[in-house]
Amino acid sequence: MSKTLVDIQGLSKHFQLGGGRVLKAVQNFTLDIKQGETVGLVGESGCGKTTAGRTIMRLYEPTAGSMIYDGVDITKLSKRQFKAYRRRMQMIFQDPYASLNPRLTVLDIIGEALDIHGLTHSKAERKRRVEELLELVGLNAEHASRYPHEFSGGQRQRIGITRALAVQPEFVVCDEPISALDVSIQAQIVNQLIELQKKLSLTYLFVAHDLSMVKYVSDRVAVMYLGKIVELATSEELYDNPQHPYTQALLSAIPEPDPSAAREKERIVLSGDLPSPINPPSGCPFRTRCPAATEKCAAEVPELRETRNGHWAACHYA
Amino acid sequence: MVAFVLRKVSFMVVTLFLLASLTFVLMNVIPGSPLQSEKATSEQVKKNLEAYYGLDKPMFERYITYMDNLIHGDLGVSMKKKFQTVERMISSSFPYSLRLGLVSVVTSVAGGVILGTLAALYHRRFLDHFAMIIAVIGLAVPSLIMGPLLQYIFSVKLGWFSVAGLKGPLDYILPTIALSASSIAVIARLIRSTMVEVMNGDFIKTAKAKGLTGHMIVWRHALRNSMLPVVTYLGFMIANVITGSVVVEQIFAIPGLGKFFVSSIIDRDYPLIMGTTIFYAAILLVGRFIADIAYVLVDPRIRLKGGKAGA
Amino acid sequence: MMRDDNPFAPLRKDATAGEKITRKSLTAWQDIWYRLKGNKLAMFGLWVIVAVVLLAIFIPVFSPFSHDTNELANKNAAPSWTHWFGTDNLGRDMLVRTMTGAQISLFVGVMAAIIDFFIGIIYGAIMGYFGGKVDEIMNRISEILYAVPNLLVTILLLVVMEPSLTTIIVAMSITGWINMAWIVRGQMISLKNQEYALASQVLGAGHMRILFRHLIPNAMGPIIVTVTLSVPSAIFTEAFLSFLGLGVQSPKASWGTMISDSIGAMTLFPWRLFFPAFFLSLTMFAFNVLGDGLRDAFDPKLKK
Amino acid sequence: MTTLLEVKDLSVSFDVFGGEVQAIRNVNLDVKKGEAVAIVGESGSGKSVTAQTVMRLIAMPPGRIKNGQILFEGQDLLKLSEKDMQKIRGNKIGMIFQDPMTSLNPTMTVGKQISEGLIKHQGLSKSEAKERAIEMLKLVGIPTPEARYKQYPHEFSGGMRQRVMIAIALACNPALLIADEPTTALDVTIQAQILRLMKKLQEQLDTSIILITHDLGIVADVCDRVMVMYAGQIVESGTKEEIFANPSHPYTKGLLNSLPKLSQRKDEPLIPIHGTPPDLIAPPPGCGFCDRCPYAMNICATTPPEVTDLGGSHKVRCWLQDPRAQSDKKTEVGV
Amino acid sequence: NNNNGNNAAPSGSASSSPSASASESTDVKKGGEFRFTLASEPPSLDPALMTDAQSSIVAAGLYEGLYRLNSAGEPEPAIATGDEVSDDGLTYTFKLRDDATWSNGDKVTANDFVYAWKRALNPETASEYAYMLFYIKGGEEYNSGKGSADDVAVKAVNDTTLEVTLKSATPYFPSLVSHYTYLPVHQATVDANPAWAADASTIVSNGPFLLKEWAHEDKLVLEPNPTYFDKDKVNFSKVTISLVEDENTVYNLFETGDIDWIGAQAGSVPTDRTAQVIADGSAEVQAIASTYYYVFNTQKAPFNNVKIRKAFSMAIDRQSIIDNVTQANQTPAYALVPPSIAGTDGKLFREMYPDTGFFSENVEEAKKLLEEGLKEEGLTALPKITLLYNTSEGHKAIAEAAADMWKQNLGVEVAVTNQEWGTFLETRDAGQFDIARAGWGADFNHAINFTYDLIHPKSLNNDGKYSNEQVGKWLDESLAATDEKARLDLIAKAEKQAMDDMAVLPFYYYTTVTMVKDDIQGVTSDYAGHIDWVFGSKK
Ligand SMILES: Nc1ncnc2c1ncn2[C@@H]1O[C@H](COP(=O)(O)OP(=O)(O)OP(=O)(O)O)[C@@H](O)[C@H]1O
Ligand SMILES: Nc1ncnc2c1ncn2[C@@H]1O[C@H](COP(=O)(O)OP(=O)(O)OP(=O)(O)O)[C@@H](O)[C@H]1O
Ligand SMILES: [Mg+2]
Ligand SMILES: [Mg+2]
Repeated sequence: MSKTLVDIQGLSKHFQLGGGRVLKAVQNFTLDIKQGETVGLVGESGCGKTTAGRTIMRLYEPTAGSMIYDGVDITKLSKRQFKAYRRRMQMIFQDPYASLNPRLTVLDIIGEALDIHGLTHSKAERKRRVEELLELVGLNAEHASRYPHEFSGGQRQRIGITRALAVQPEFVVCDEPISALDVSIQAQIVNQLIELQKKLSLTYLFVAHDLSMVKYVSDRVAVMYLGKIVELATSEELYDNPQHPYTQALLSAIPEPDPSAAREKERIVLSGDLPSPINPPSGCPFRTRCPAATEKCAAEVPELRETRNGHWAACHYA
Repeated sequence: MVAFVLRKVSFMVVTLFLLASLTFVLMNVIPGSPLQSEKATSEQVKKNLEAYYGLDKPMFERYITYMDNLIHGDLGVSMKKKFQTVERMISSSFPYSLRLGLVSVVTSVAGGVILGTLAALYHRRFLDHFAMIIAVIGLAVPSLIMGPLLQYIFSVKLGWFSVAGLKGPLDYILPTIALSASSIAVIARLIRSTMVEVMNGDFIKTAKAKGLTGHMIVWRHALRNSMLPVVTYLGFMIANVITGSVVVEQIFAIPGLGKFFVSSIIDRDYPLIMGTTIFYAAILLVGRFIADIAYVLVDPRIRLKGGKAGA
Repeated sequence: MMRDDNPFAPLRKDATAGEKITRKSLTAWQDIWYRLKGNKLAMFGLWVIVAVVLLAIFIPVFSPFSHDTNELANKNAAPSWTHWFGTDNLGRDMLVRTMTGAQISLFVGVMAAIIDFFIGIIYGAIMGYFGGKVDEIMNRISEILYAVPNLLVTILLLVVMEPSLTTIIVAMSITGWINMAWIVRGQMISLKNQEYALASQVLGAGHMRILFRHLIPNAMGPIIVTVTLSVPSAIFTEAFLSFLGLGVQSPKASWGTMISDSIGAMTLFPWRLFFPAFFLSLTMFAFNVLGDGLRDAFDPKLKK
Repeated sequence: MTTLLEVKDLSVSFDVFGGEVQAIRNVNLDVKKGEAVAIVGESGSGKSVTAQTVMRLIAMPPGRIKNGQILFEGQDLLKLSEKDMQKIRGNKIGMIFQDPMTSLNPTMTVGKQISEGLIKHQGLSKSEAKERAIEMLKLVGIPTPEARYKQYPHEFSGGMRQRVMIAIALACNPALLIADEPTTALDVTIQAQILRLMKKLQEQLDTSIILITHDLGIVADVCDRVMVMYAGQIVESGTKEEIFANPSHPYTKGLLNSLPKLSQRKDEPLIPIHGTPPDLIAPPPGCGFCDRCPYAMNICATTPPEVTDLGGSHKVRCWLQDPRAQSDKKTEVGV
Repeated sequence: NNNNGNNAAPSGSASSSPSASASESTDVKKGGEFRFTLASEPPSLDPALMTDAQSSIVAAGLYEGLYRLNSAGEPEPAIATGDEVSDDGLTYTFKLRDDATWSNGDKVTANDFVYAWKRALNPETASEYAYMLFYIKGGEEYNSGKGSADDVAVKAVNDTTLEVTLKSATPYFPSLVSHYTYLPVHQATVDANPAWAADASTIVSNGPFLLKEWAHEDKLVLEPNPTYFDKDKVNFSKVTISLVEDENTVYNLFETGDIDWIGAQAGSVPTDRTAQVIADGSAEVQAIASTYYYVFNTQKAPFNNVKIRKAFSMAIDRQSIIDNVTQANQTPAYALVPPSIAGTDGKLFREMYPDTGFFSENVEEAKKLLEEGLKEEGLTALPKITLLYNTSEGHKAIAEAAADMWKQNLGVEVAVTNQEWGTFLETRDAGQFDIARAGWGADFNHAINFTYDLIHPKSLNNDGKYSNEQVGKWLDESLAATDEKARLDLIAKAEKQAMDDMAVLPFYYYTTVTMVKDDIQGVTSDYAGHIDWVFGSKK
């Protein structure tokens, strides 16, 4: 593997809620991503994946931590200086609809990306390029003159993907980019992403819930729970040998697209209180639902440590 | 929150101070003086008067004196109305303007919201056009015409109301209409324009899917989402309305504050100019501050601290 | 062996590939124009405005009367075949006066709209969008400008400038845009955190692009309403300023001055009030329906 | 089992600049009491439009119901007055929208949005409704529901908002639940919990479910029958076993093929269905899938295929099922 | 002839049989409320500080001075029963009645006058109208700080005798002392509370009425003073003065019967209505002692030229403007002194010296004069001329009409501009105008008030800076004259000369249009055009 492109150290993002309450959405997020690598990010809904992604994109100012991108600490950059990085880093938004300006046609939405970075030089070229990009994600050229509300959920998501890829970035935060797509289009898009990666040595942070897809696209996978990374390993390693009880539960819950298999499969059913990021439990955040929790878990915060070569887990018993 | 309010209040005080200074300079540089009269008096009398009002001193010295008094809560004495303190003049006339103003604000909001909502609900149908025509009349026929017209029709011809004054509750009706017609129009138009858009929102679909009736959807879901421009508008409109309208007060002979804003300047009554300006500005600033806070109530996504946009 | 025209023979793909119809794709602006054109009422408004403008230009030219020639003996005459709109207190033809008044009032109204656009929107957008200190300072400045007694400023202007339409425009430029700025500020505060603004930011869009392409178009509803509202208020402001001696000087008159001059005559010589007021209302109505049409045209979710 | 919902020949179009988007064409669908029906299919194939038409939530204009009937408990919903429809929405039919971000009112607390329907349909008092709303939040797995009750949607993560939508739809124990991709934004543990909840409802209250999803795993797990949509039409339907075991439409087949296997490595590409779906403004005269179908025949481009009954409840809309089609192709596809 | 104050009054009747003097009408009834409006509230009810019509109208009811003017503008005895003048005309000795009291019961004495006058002259009082008292010897010196209060030549010989020595003979002094600046004040009250006159509760007065209520900016309510020495003369049981600024509202109030009177500074009939109400007889027109005129800037081309000034003046058709624009039956003015100003020997000034022959309106003549004038000045055409007026609809209409006449008759374009009052005064005082609108109302009933003030080269009110030394000399001489006829002759000569020079462009002598409810009697407009309501009655 090549050089480290993104090196995130101890990134935290806290939201101030009313009444002096603080919601620690992301805590001490440490991750390094190599050039050309895909890191999958999975985790419970609400655990802070989107927030982490947005903070990396500097859409939120981080509460703490640093982020070295290609050798430069981008958290220290002024806004003006940071602008130079905008083309290099892109984000696919989780909510495709809200991220599309309702008053612009798709042509203008995607065209904007081209305009900003001066990637096309005439109106006709711009239009041609947009239509090309649309077809790349399985949409029609005709769709260019339509408005976001005239699309289905999946179509919107693809517009969002197109927009992010239009500027030919080198690092893309993909926040659930394919959740609303049917599997055949998922396949088409994932293939596209991988092909681009190979061609241009793209780097992805890939947030998704579909674990088989995550496993498929990622080189390494990070598992988050309640704002923290609890496990990090290569995808093979993680799926074959999950060490954190949350990861184990996750994997066991993957639904099988096979009616006969679905009946037989044994699941680790999580019970217990769901913790809240406003008022997190002491010690290990997962202990309230962990089948193997002990007193130690309540007392001590487990550190993320390397249990095996390249396999990190934050569990006392890993 | 307390710190936030304190900070805002201190900003307001600074603003008031700057405004007072600017007004002080302005009123002193414009031609005319409080001692002017059509008939020239003798030089001597003029000098006596200037000495009496301290106008013989340089502007800066007078400014310092005024500010010093102001800090001590002394707004001075009118130069035109002998021995009447500015404080007395404001405090005795403000209640009239305030009462009429509040009635008008309530009327404007109620009327505007109803009209605007109807227009949005029946977008591009009869009620929409009807509401628009009412609004256009409210705007194109200013209180300047509306007042005399109402007075002539309802008081002189029909004899339903008294011509002038604010003695009983009925007396509020005509001035209120004259005063609130244009605000009703503005609010209605603002609400309509936003609500037409809001009614297309996905969450309206959700509300419909819950089986809510059209009215419930409008009142509970659409209205609040359409209120933001109205809140902005109310933030300064209230200040304008409760401090009185010169025109309406004149037409209906209401002893309110409004006339002072004009007469103080025509008379070059320096202390009264300063007093009314500061008083008005204080209300305006408070109104706008409340509007800013109300933004958050209307749209919880807005952050109070007025955070910066993005990176 | 199967022949190619057997319905169940395998389809040769390239045959269908060419059939793709590509329709003209529209930019948002073209689309807005198409939608506006489709709105009958809005187009009616547009035509009314055009008609009033034409009348305002040509009636004074072709009328046998002039707006400033007194005919004292024929003062306050009711509408007749000679004087279609009657005459005023000095016996001047009301038709010609209403139309010369239209020139001034329409000019003032349009200027107010332009001021709103060029100062109000930009100022408000910057305040609301940048927030923080920028907002604090700009907001204070606008509040001070708003709260300083207009009359003082007007009187000052009266001293430093010759009374003319230019002076009126200068006077209106000082405070006329503040309502708009505040409205836009409120909208920006609420819109700036919308996901699509963030998305554009991620693309590397500068503040100006985000403001002018994303946020301001999404605030079009209130903006258009505020503009259409500022037109009549400007027309009456002009009357007030002219009354104070700042604006057009008699015997020229605008709708605003004609209306305010004829209030006392309302019941005696109603035509002196009616005609300017009617034309003002008609124009206002036209501006409003056109504004509504524009608003609707700007909102792609509204079809028809 | 009685039929709860029957959609007959439903066609819906949208008027856009440049023509008419024929979003769904002659859709037939039935749901029995207590049954869970999945609708899967191409993105943009009209699943959401079908669902929203059942609730009569399509904006008209630009939408237009061209023909068809929607019989719910024997009543044609398309003929009901708006007032009567309001009594059905949220009460008898609950709906979960696809886009949870924009489908919640940003200016109303989440709790209120849940309790609103309860007050309207079940006549609960405010405090009762609140209690029940908190209970619903807990049921869908939102931690500290009492605190979350008072929060606004933007303070929730995507998945949490989706769960709020679910809570809203389930609050009144509807007879029919239409769930439009209810779990896309949820991690699998929560997803499992939600699906369990839906199943429980189905079992205890005999609730019928229409589940729109892309996750074939969920389909396999939860549903009884499956409808496959493509370009505004239902191209195949049957019990899940029939479909999974014996996909008969080339699209269904392609769909199942596109799934990544857990064991699949990154260098073996996924198998997508090549090409793009047809433009619904000018749908092709023949089969919508024709362009992308590896087995397309001349007739596919010219004549729309008829529905063929494959026995049981298995139906498919494809010319390959026609006896005149070459049998070798037929078997190949049928595998 | 030297105590014309007494002579002019219907002699004897004032003090002895007051009830008879109010009205000859037999059905005078006691009681009833009289309601009228004022456009704004009196800025002050302190006699020393009053300067305006509103205050004087209220003060007329509240205070009683040495003399009170009757509606013809002649002084009638009030607190003073009469006066004696020394032969040189310099010393006046007023005899005061002894039954006059203040509203708190104290007696009104000569000392109250001494105190009031000195107080008004005291520079610290900053009385704007102090100059009204400069006729008194030592008054101006005291006011300017050059003399002391003791040097002011007014003294109380005893409680009922007041002696004043004047700077120069002033035969109209009795008329002057009826001016409000000469009203007495109650010393103890004033000393205790400088703001005594700003509220109803603290005012101590001595007139026919007492101020019962003063709701600022709203209304004033007056009721008869039970301790007034002549209380039988007082008929109204209540007088309500509402403060209403809007003319149309005032008219509507009158229409609906909410007020009893419009006109004479107590509201005015809206201009657009005047013609109608005069025509249908519901209003009365009364001449008042005020003149409407335009001043020429005589120091600046082109109006430094007499012929051009004349041309402009002669090109105006005054009657047409009166008939069509002002519409209140004003009298066209060809000079300065209005017809209602008294002359001597029971004759009015204008009866003695009619203004008819002064100049004539003649378009042809005007054109010729204009041409000649231009030639004299070496001009081929007039420079840009502006006519300046202070913002008001009435002035605007007149200005527009005048400008149109100049255009039609002389072919001259005159730009019409207006300024707000304060700016206007400053601009006019600074001489930054070509033609400016002006008006002058009487302070006291004497022709000198319209001549010395307006055309004397040294007068501060000579806004056009008209300067003719001869006119100045005549006017100075007129002040010194001891014989009233001789004085008036000199004044008339000066006025004639000024008009020959066309010092100003006279327009018309004001009238006031008054409307009164049928059941009100004895309320009129005084010579200066202020409502005289004090002894009116209701049927
Ligand atoms: N308001 C509209 N105007 C025009 N076309 C529309 C509108 N709404 C939907 N469509 C079109 O109708 C078709 C069906 O949309 P629908 O939302 O039902 O798809 P879907 O099956 O739910 O897809 P997804 O899985 O991506 O959500 C799409 O091609 C879409 O572009
Ligand atoms: N603007 C905000 N204000 C307050 N809290 C927020 C805000 N945005 C997110 N949160 C909270 O931060 C936590 C993490 O949210 P985030 O959106 O990052 O989750 P996520 O991992 O992306 O979840 P999902 O998979 O459901 O999208 C949640 O508890 C959410 O409620
Ligand atoms: Mg997320
Ligand atoms: Mg959908």
